[in-house]
Amino acid sequence: MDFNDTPTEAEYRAKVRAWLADAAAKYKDMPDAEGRNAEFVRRSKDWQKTKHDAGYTGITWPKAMGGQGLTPMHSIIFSQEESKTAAPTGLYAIGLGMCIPTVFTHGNPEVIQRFVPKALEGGEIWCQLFSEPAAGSDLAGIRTRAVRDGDDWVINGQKVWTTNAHLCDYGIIVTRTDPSKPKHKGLTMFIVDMHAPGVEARPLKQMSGGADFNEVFFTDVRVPDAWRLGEVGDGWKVALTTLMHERLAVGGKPRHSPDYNTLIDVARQIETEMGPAIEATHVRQKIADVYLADEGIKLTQMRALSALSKGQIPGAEQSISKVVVAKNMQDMAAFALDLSEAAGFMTDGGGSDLERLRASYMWSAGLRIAGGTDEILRNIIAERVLGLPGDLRPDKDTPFNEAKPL
Amino acid sequence: MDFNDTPTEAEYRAKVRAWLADAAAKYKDMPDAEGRNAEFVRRSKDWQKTKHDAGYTGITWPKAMGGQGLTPMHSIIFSQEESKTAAPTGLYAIGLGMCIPTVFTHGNPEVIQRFVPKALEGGEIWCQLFSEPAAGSDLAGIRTRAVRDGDDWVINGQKVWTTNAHLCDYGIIVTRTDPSKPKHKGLTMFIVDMHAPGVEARPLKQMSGGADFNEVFFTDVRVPDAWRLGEVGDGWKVALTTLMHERLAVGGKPRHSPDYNTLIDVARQIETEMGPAIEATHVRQKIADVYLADEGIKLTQMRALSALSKGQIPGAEQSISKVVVAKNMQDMAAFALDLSEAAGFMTDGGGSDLERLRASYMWSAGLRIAGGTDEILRNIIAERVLGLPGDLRPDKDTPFNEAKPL
Amino acid sequence: MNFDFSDDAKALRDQARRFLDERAGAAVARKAMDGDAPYDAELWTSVVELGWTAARVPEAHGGIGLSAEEACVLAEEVGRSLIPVPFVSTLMATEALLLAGSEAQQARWLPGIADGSVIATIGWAEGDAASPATTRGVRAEGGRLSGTKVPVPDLQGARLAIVSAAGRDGPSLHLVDLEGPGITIEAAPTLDLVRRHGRLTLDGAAAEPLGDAAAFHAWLDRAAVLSAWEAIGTGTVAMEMAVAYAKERVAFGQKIGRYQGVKHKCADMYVKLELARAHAMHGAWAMATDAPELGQAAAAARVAALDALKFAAEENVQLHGGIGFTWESDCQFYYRRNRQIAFALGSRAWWADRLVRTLERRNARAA
Amino acid sequence: MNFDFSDDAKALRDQARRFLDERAGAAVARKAMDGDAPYDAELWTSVVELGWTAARVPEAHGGIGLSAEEACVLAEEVGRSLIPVPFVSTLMATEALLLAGSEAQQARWLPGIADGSVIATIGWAEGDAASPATTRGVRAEGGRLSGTKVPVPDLQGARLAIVSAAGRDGPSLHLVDLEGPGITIEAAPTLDLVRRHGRLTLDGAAAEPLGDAAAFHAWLDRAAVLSAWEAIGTGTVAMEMAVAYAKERVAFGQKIGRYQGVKHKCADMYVKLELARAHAMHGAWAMATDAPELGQAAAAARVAALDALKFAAEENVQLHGGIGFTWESDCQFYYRRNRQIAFALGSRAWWADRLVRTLERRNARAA
Repeated sequence: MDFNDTPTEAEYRAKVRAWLADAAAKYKDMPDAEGRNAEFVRRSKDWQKTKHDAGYTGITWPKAMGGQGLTPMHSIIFSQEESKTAAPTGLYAIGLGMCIPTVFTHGNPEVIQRFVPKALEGGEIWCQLFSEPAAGSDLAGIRTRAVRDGDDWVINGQKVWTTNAHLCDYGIIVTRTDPSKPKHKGLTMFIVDMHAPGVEARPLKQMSGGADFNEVFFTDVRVPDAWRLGEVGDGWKVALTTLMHERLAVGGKPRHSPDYNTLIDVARQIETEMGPAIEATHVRQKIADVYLADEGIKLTQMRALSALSKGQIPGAEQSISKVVVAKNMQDMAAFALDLSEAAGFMTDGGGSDLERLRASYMWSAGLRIAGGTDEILRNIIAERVLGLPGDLRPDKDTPFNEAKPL
Repeated sequence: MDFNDTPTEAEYRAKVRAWLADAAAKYKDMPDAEGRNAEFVRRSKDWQKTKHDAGYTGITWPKAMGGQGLTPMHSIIFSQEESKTAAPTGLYAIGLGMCIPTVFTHGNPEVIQRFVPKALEGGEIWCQLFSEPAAGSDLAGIRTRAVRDGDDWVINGQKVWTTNAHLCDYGIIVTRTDPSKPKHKGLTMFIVDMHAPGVEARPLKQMSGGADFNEVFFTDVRVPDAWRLGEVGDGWKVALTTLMHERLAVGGKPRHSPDYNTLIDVARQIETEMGPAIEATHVRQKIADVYLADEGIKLTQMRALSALSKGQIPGAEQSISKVVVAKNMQDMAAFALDLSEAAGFMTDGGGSDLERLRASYMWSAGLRIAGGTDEILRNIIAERVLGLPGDLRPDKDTPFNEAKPL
Repeated sequence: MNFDFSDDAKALRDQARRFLDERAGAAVARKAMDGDAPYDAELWTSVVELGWTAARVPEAHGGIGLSAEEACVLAEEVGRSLIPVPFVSTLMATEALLLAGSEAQQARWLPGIADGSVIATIGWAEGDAASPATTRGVRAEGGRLSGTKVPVPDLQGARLAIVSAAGRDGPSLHLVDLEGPGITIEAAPTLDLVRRHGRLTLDGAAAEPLGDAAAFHAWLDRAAVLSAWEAIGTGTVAMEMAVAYAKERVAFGQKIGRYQGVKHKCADMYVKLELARAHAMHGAWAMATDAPELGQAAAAARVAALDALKFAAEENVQLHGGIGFTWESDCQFYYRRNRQIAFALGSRAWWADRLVRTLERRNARAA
Repeated sequence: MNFDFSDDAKALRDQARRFLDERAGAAVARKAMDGDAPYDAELWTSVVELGWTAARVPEAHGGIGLSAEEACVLAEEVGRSLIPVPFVSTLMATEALLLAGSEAQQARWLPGIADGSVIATIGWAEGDAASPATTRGVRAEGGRLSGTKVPVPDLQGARLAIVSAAGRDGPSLHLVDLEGPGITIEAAPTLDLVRRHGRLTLDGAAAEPLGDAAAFHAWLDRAAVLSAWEAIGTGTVAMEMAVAYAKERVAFGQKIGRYQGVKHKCADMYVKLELARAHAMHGAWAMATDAPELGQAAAAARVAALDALKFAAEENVQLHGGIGFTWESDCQFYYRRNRQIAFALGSRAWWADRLVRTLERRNARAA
């Protein structure tokens, strides 16, 4: 048992590190660019091109698709090292991580030729258009319609929770093409031009204040049949490929989130009637609980990485991670804010730890929902890992347009 | 707002108290009789007769049934005062509280004449035969069969969790008389002679060690049709009457259970490396939690009593009470045993508080199940109080003998 | 036994509920959030006209002289409604005057409170982490106060602030006329975007002591009961919102309210709120009858109500899924107000400890 | 990265699993409960023959000299099986000898442990409430111990007891040959009816110090890792039992495993056990490599494992409903063993505090 790279991994890491030391150096002295502004996009495009030219994009992709044909561990090693630099990351995560693999798995040769290389070198940015107001946990409840019209399809409907939609050039979209079929059977997936007439992306403001996502409205948007991904009616199967790629990401706590050390620091600074808060046993018990969650998830991810390193597919670690991380963030933040009394409630002071804790309290409420609610993830763990039977699904075999919810 | 009796209630309480002071005095000096031995039965019979002769039985029953025609508050006042004496209680609780009201609501005149007066004066003891190994939470899943044979019915099957079955003379039993009907439709209820040939009551030992319940086996037990309660096929409706009487009981923590004061006492006696356990803030926070549950339930019951006192039907207080009480007992006991380290684990010492806590830890696991599991009670609260829709019940309309569990 | 509100209190509750259902609620709170006003002046006029500010003021001082029961039902209804007016602050200040005010102090301030011309508030917090019992930043010297109180709810628009200041036996209360010299009032942004808070800087401001340290603690208990009722009101509406959504939202062919994962959560909200209600009723009884149980009942009410509100506010967002996390959803009002009420009188842990101290003193007396 | 057991350890685990699945389990535990023997002698012989007692003993002392990883996998499998033999006690005593024993002490005891002729155990508890660090009842004077240790697991049948006694810097360990004079051994009934405990009364019994106070604490960490693995094994079987029942039991026309109230509980069992497993693997790594993280990893492993076991044991009864609460059901074995493991090395709260102390020391060093 060890935490070391294998010799092959170590060699790759050394190579990556050496390259990054030089290639990413220039970002160190640049001022921070906000995650969603033009400067950030410019820098991201530039950096993606640089990586592409050096052979560090599409690390796990087949060579035929312009990738490097390496293992997930290589990709993770690159990300780990990249994240230690100041280079801009994130803009291409969904496009290259989920959209383009779907495109090259299900698209026709022309489509692949047209979109994949351009995406890989960063020339075009992609988004994923799945969720809808009435299709969240139950993704197959999608209502956005696509109707055949000559060589085109005409799309009408609304998508939601689309990351970066306003910055994107293309997206992959799941639509309902046959409402007379049962819900999973009448779906079809397409590539859609985000600059096409009738596409409108609006920022979607969150409870926490920011607007990290979009709503996207489609009004008579035309898509050529050639941009279809998979067969007509196979949209659900195609969407599952996309979602499978999500599983390979080894998630965890959002970067820069407060953790048990934050709670230790906050507790050390608070003087109560009975002495420093850090000496109160209920505070200490809570620190222990937070450590168990924080470090337990990190260690669980190391187990997943070890499996990856051996060429195995990780299991339910992602689901475990999110169930634990999000609720733990909410509980820890509430506890620390309570401990900080008035200072935890005011939003204009109290130092950076309290700022992060307040943000964490707001954000965690969304994290418990995004990418699978706590409840859906528990279902997944129970059904896929423990083999328990699924909830009854009375609408499974009913034509979508005849289903009457019970 | 006050905690006082109304004038009528106060008058009744004074009368009861005066009578009890005299009538129950003799029990004060008697040695304790175990809940299930012959001496306890003898004393209970004697005391029931004494109460009956003085007009303190069937307090809420119609006068026509030999009752007093008074309100539930009168009954509660009598019980409150009676419980302050050493008089033996409990043996008739199920019979007079649940069985006989079902008998006089659904029995024919001869049956009422035969059984009700005798039961009321304590001459015959009754039990309730509902639960079965495959019919617990889902009571309508009953499999015990009753088949018509001339003027009789012949019963075969097994009941379980029957309180005091081995001491009882008669019972009310729910049976399946038509398995070709959907599960709720093919049931019929009868009175059964517990001394009849083919009835065998076996003590059912609990995980906690004692044997407070029985399994009862029925082999070709004959019951006259005249002892039927309600129409053939109406057993479910009749059973609901019986269970409704359960709701009127104002439950709570089992008597003599450890409570927050026990935890305070235990914590005061424990000296840790950092001083008395009672000074550790995590112990104090736990004491507060236990107080909130213990006293919160007591106060909730006072709200129910206030409703009763005004002639209203109490609401979901019983369900709330059991959900809170049982889990709180388990958590508190585990916490206190942990705090007591080795002393909490040994079973031959540590003083009476620890004995009670250990018993509480074992018993609470059963209390979370008996009379409706935590899960069923949450369903009841959500559906009956909050109006949420029920779980899907795929077997509801299927003939019982054709139902295939999903 | 009548462990229930009086018919008079219930009638007042029903009247308040009708008024607030019509005039307040999440949409009005959203308007207040988007605006700049410290409170909704028009609604405040209506609240005063309904006699709520006069409710607890004795008739001799121009009020109606209702009991603590009426104060509790009003606190609950106001908690339900999120109404953006300084009622709870004024009510808590009224309780302090009733409890500890001299005849002159009562005569000076209560009539204005009753007729709505005086908005009052209470400030104990001092920005850095501190419980109600560890006031350090404000000191009284020769009838003058210096230091800063922040955040003080409903400060902007208030005429009277009752602030705690360090004394020999711990903090005690002081009356500060906010129109006097030596006073600076600024906005203090907090997590609650509807109820506004301010920063009160006192620079030798004239102040009158309002009772001693014991009175401060006696007031805390009364305020805790009122805040518990407010929390129960707010938490109950969060639960009602979650339940309504669970009855309507469909996933996988069923109403999500059919799933035990959803319905058990709703049941838990109800259980927590009912326990809190039982303790808060105990508090209302103890407050109305000046019972020796007040300390224990008040602490229990506050802790149980905070737990119930937190759970209902958090899980209401959760049950709504993505839509519940949007700015447009009303879920955020309950989520944020949950932090405001949690802060308002000192934290859950502080009150839980206070509860146990009260029980220990009671047990010691009984021994 | 290879944060996983070695292939050797996994092979040993598989072999142990096969043996225990065949020879141990709840039915064997029930037989032990109903009997009088301190342990199952026949099974003990098999365990010795399999080389488990020799696993950690160096080859120089007649053992196999396997690593801590192998000890951890054996502890997990034994935890799964409920096997009524004194293996965990002997294993923990072995660790103490390995860690703190002089060459002579190791030569005296390890060969007997390896060949199964010496059953060994560890006693720290003293009946009244006490954590491992507050031994008060046993004192060492001039190479002799007096006082009482109770309850001591697997005491009856043991030849060697390693007991803690108060010293200048806190408790330290001592070797006691149980065949010597001044020793009384009696049964000490506990909540666990399968693993027997005893009362060890020492009246000037001969004893040799086994390391100092620091060694005692270093041993505690190692024992905590082993106990975490045992707890994970026991908890996992409780979960498996619950899951199997949920797949089979029908209520209201469906398998109860379809209800989210049931399946989410099973998922929570799994999540808690996986977190515990991650920490316990960290502990196994730290133990095998003598890493400075051992203190933190060991405390975290024990606390997480206790939480997971308690939850799985309690909710396993709950998921079984009435049948789970009967004497005949196997649920009780996990419910009771949960108390045994919780007691075995000091309580959850004590270890959680120890974890934070370790983190504080680490942070102080880093600062």
